[in-house]
Amino acid sequence: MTLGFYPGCSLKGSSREYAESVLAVAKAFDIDLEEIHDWNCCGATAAHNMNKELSLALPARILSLAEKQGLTEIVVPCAACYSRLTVTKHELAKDPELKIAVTDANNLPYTGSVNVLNIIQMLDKYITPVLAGKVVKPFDHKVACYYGCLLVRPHEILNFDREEDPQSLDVLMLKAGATPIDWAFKTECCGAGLSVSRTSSVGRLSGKIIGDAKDRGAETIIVACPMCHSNLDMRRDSINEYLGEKVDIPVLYITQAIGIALGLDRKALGLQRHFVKVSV
Amino acid sequence: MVDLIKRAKELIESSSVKVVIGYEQGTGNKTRALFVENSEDADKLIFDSRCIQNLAAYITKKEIKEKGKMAVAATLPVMRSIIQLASEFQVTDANILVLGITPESKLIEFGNLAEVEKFVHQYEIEIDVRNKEMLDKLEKMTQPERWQFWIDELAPCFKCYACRAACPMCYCSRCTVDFNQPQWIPVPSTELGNLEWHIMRAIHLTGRCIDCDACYNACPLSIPINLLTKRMLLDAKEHFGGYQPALKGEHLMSTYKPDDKENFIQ
Amino acid sequence: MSSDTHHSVISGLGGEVLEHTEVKVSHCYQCGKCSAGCPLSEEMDYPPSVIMRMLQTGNPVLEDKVLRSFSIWVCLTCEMCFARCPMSIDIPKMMDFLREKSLNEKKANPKAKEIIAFHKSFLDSIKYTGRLYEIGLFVDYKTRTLRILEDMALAPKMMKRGKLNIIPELIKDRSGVAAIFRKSNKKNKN
Amino acid sequence: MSKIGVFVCHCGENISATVDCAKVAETAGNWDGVTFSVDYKYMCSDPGQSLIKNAITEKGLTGVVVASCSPRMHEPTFRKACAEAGLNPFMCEMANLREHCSWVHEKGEATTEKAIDLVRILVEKVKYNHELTSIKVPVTKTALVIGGGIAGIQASLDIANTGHKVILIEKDPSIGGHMSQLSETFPTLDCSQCILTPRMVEVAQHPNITLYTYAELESLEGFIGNFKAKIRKKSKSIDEKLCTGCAQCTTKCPVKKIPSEFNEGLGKRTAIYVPFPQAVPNKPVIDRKNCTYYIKGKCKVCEIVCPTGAIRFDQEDQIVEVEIGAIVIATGFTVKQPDFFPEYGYGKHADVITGLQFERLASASGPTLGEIRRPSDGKVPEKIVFLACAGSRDPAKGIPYCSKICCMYIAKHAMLYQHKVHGGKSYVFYMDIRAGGKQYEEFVRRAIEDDGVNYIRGRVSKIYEKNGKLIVSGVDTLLNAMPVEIEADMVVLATAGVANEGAEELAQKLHISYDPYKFFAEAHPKLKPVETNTAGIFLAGACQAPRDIPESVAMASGAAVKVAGLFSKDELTREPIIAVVNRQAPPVYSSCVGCFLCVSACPYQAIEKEEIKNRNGEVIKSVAKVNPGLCQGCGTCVAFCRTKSIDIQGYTHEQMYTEVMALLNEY
Amino acid sequence: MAEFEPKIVAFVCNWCTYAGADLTGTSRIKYASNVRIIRFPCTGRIDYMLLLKAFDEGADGIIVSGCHPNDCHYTSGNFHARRRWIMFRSLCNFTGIDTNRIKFSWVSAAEGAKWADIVNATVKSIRELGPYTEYKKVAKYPEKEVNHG
Repeated sequence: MTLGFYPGCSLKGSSREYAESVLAVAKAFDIDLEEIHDWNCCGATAAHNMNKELSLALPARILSLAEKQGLTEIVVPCAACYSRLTVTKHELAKDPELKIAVTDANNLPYTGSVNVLNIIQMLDKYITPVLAGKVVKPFDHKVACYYGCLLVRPHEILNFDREEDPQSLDVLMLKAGATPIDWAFKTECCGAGLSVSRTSSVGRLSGKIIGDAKDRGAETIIVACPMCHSNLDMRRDSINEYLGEKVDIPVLYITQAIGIALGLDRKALGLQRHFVKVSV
Repeated sequence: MVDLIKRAKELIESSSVKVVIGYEQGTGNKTRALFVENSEDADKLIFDSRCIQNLAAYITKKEIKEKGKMAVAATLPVMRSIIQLASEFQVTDANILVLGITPESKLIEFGNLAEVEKFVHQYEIEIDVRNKEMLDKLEKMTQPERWQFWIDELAPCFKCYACRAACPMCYCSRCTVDFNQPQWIPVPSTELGNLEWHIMRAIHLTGRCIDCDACYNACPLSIPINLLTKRMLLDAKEHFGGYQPALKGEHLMSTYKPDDKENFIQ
Repeated sequence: MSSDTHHSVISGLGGEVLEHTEVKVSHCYQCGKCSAGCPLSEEMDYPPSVIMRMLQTGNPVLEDKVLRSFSIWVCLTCEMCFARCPMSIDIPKMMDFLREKSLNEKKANPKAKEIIAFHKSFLDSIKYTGRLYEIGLFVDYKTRTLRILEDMALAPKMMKRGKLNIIPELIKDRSGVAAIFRKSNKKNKN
Repeated sequence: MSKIGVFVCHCGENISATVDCAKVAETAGNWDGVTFSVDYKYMCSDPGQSLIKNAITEKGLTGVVVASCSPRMHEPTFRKACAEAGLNPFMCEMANLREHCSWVHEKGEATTEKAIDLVRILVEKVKYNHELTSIKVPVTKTALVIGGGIAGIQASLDIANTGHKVILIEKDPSIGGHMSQLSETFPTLDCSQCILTPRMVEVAQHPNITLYTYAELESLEGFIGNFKAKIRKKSKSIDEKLCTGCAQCTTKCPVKKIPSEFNEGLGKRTAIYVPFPQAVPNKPVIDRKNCTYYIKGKCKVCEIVCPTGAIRFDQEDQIVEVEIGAIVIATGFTVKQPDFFPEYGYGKHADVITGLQFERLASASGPTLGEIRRPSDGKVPEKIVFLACAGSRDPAKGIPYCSKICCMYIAKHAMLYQHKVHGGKSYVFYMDIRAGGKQYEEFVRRAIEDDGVNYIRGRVSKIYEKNGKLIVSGVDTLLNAMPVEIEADMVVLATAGVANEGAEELAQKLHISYDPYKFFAEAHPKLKPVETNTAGIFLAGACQAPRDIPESVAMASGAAVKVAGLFSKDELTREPIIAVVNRQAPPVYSSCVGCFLCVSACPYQAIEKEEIKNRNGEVIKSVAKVNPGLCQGCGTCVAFCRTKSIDIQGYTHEQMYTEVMALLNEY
Repeated sequence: MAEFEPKIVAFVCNWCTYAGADLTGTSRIKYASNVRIIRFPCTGRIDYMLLLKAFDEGADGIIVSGCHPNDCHYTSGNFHARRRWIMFRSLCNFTGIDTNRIKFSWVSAAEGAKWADIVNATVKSIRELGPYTEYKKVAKYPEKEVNHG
């Protein structure tokens, strides 16, 4: 089976282990992920902070390219890209004038027919039904599933899981053999776009998340967003500074955790690339 | 349409229906309604792009109803009319079988009116470009210009009531125009009387007209009276979100919303 | 006199917000749930509910303060406020608009220099390469902000873990992407 | 040919000061069909009325136009005078020369001309008036009260005390409603049950009241004065005549862990149970969903221990048919479960409870015998937080309206907490304090000033549990939205008051309308607060909107007076200003084509379908028919009917058309 | 030349506007005498054909008035009326009937002063518009001439 694939910039750079683990897990289930040719950046937070039309035109180009390539369904592992693509689809469907303006800027036909899947939806749809038989090494740990903002909000547009206390990741991890804990910071913001420009804020916001997970005995934090990952992992020094103690709970992408449960090679999953050593 | 002829024959021969209403070749290049009551007549059935008469106008006619259950070769506008008539209790599953003709000229036989309704709801009622342009043109005129336009257009109307006869929604046994206690509309054709008659008709069709253009097509003088109902259709959409004929729907003009918006009541 | 400080909500900046984003500031009844849930409200000069109130006054002085505020830049668009707002007011969408306007009117808060510089560096990176070139972004950002020393330790660590590309990934249709920027920017100025 | 009399009144000088009354009378006298015309100083005085009466008898008038003041003032007077002289009262019309002419215009020709016009309009109208007779409807003098909460109890007692029969039905095993669950009541802090139970007993013992508990309305037909209701008496599985209420069965029942509805899930009950000790009737019912016998086919412990042999496992639901003349709906409200706010963790954290649960905790008859102890571990909470508007004023997740009672009960709860837990700290997060009502504001101030309840203006964003505490995070909007975080032991949510489940179905059974929130709609928001749009059906209490106890009781008494008024006469007389669908000779029968679009246009559900049948009983035609008992005469259907088959008496097509013609054409 | 005195017909409901106009009288508020009120039970009863007939018979302006939304004596008659007015007014506009000559308003039983204002404003604006000659020109039926002949 073949699905369209939009990795986005992070997965080609600072979060390449996410891409590696996505591809490794997909491969284990014989799913071909076909990358959209000549894709561009979705514009992320920067674009919609600065310029509305640009923030829609960039994702629209990606969707147009996918259409051109004949892809009907694309997997978008990065939560930020997923959010941007979905919001763009929604906005353009709602406002025909805007659609004309944006397609005009792109100079590419756009119908909005491509189905955009985030990583959890992809796993749910194609992997969960056949997961049980393939788990060789149940991920037997207490995990705190962290969703962040972009997977669940705004609910009116994404319409994925529920806004407060979402469950989709927890259900997946349960199936992979883990014990998801009940905790209070599932959908609090990690600091996201301020990672570079205001590292101190990230230390505080991500610190609260790590702190609560630790207090409730989590052994691993599971994420599905490269921004959350880089804040919780790469910014651990600032976080520990905020917490006033050294916390070394590793942060795993959902696909890495599932990869481990499937018994895939740890290196193929990119575990060595983390700042916080993956001890599980 | 081979399918249609075949099915019409089966229906008549098996006595599933008493009459099949469809189209046949008329004089000149015109088609006309055909009422098939025996299977030989079914061979005369035709269907092509000239078949624009709204056959739903016949289903409320006493002479037809008396024959028993009927089947109707129904294009999209005819199906819409049937659903509207059903919502007004003028036709039920017990007395009609719909042989739908899709916009792609395919024959679909519907099991019941609910299925027809579902089919019809896939398509929105849309006003064609030419008429839209005409509406725009009128919109841009000044009020006195529009007044003159309609007075001039309607002046030749001699009240033959072909529009009324062709309209499936004009099934009333007593039309207001025939009412004489009081005489709302003067009997002879006059400039103002004509306008009043057509305004009244447009109001009566508001929320019910499905834009089949049967009135216009029937008018021997080709007076664009369908523009009036089209205008109402657009207004219904603008003010109340539009309407679709529906078996169990709320009718546009017999219902209201407490927050209906207007900007002219002081 | 009260009429000097409080004006019609639908005029002024609140009116502009409505026109461009369909967000109705008049719907806010100041319950404060947005500020209570906002992860960054402590770092803001005006928490979200206060921004709403300032806009409700229609007072040009307060509107100007909103456009010059740090709040609109530190907002992360995490959408928590919108998710929990009892009146379903799309504050993040409004923030997007206020940021754009603040930039266009050259009123961006000086404290937000770094944040804006980062966004600009980010967009420039895409503009020229089609994709984000992280080293380029960092270098560009550092030159814009002169915050050379900060985060210096991070880059080598990232490099070591294979998390940074030395050479930017270039897409083929770079002119296409550049055109998108050109067209959207032109509209933006109008 | 009409013989119309025109009577122009000077109203002292009120009319004659600006209108030339003599000229009006003189002009009118020259019109076709006017046989008598006169002006007089005071037409409403005795001599004035005699003038009219004499003219009717002497001149054989067929119609009368009195040109004087507003018909809203004296129409009944002059119609009565006409009737006394033998003229059908509906042949009399009034031209409003005073309010609409002489008082609002300066003296002059134009004003007199207008007066002449006004008279002419009505003279022409009267030519088309028909003799009408008032509608008389017999009245069955028994009332049905639906719902046995405080509103239903009050309404029943008030009606019964006027000497009329009442049938009171209650869906639960006992009457008492929400009020019986409450601890103390604001603003006096008197014990709720202490003031309620005597009334419950009074209901049970009143000779004029028939009480059916565990019963619901099955169907209703008919109209004012003449309803027929079917009541479903759900099977209690006991013979009430034999049961003495000795409670042997309830003590011995082995199924003991069913969450008690009365205690809002905070206490437990048995499968055969009496909801609470003071229940009326104090006789148990078997909850078949939880009874072992009904689930597994064996047990019957209750049957074994019952000393009177009153248990009836095979008892079936019973349908009782009753004839009634009026109905009072007092079905009350319910509280919206707050689990639609996952951010508040209701259902997840045991110590986040609703206001109604707090009532049970604070009640001496409750599961903690009135001590404030939190559900999770029974500890007395040292810090307690109350959240106002948990669902109210929240279009996004709850309901847009204000539930009205919460501000007061929160103040009461916080006060009760402070009284019971010395040294405890209580906080209230609120948006506005709405304490309009006698002694209400003072009550809230007392909570703040005397009992030290800490009121914080702001809505809470999130509640989560940490180290056994509930972290409540909000802001103080009065301090520039400063963050406030409270580590509480217990949180009480003031959940929204909403319409009962099934309110919509009940409204449809009763043919009454309801608002978008499914609360029943009153006939007029100001002037008819206890009437519905269906004549003979009245509302009391919180089924109409959230109401507190005093308001519910006041409404109930109001509804009772309406019922008593209705029952004060054997027959009901109504003005014949109603719509009528025409009837014609066969084979047409009626010009109505049976599209029934008028049905949805009618605000009173007064239009029905009538099937016209031939001799063989086959339906020839379906046409509309107006139920004269329900029609109120607005005429909305009339203007809507395409075939003009409906007309309204007193404002017919001919009459209104003629008025327009008469006004604009000079004769 | 004498000032043009327009003929204005008011179609009002019994419960709100008629009562409101009564209050104008009781309060002795003066207004222009050009208006003639026709009483209906409810705005829901007002047949749009009557409006056309009024123009037909020579009215220069029309006032249609009833209870404010939510205040209808019959709960919803005015809501139904409002829907009809919206459509009827649009159709009038589309057929070139001068909608400036039809004033729609809500006047409650308490708004005596508003009634006076509505009448005065209407009279003023119709006076400015002049006689509705456009309509009157075509309103002459043959049989009417016979009647008058």
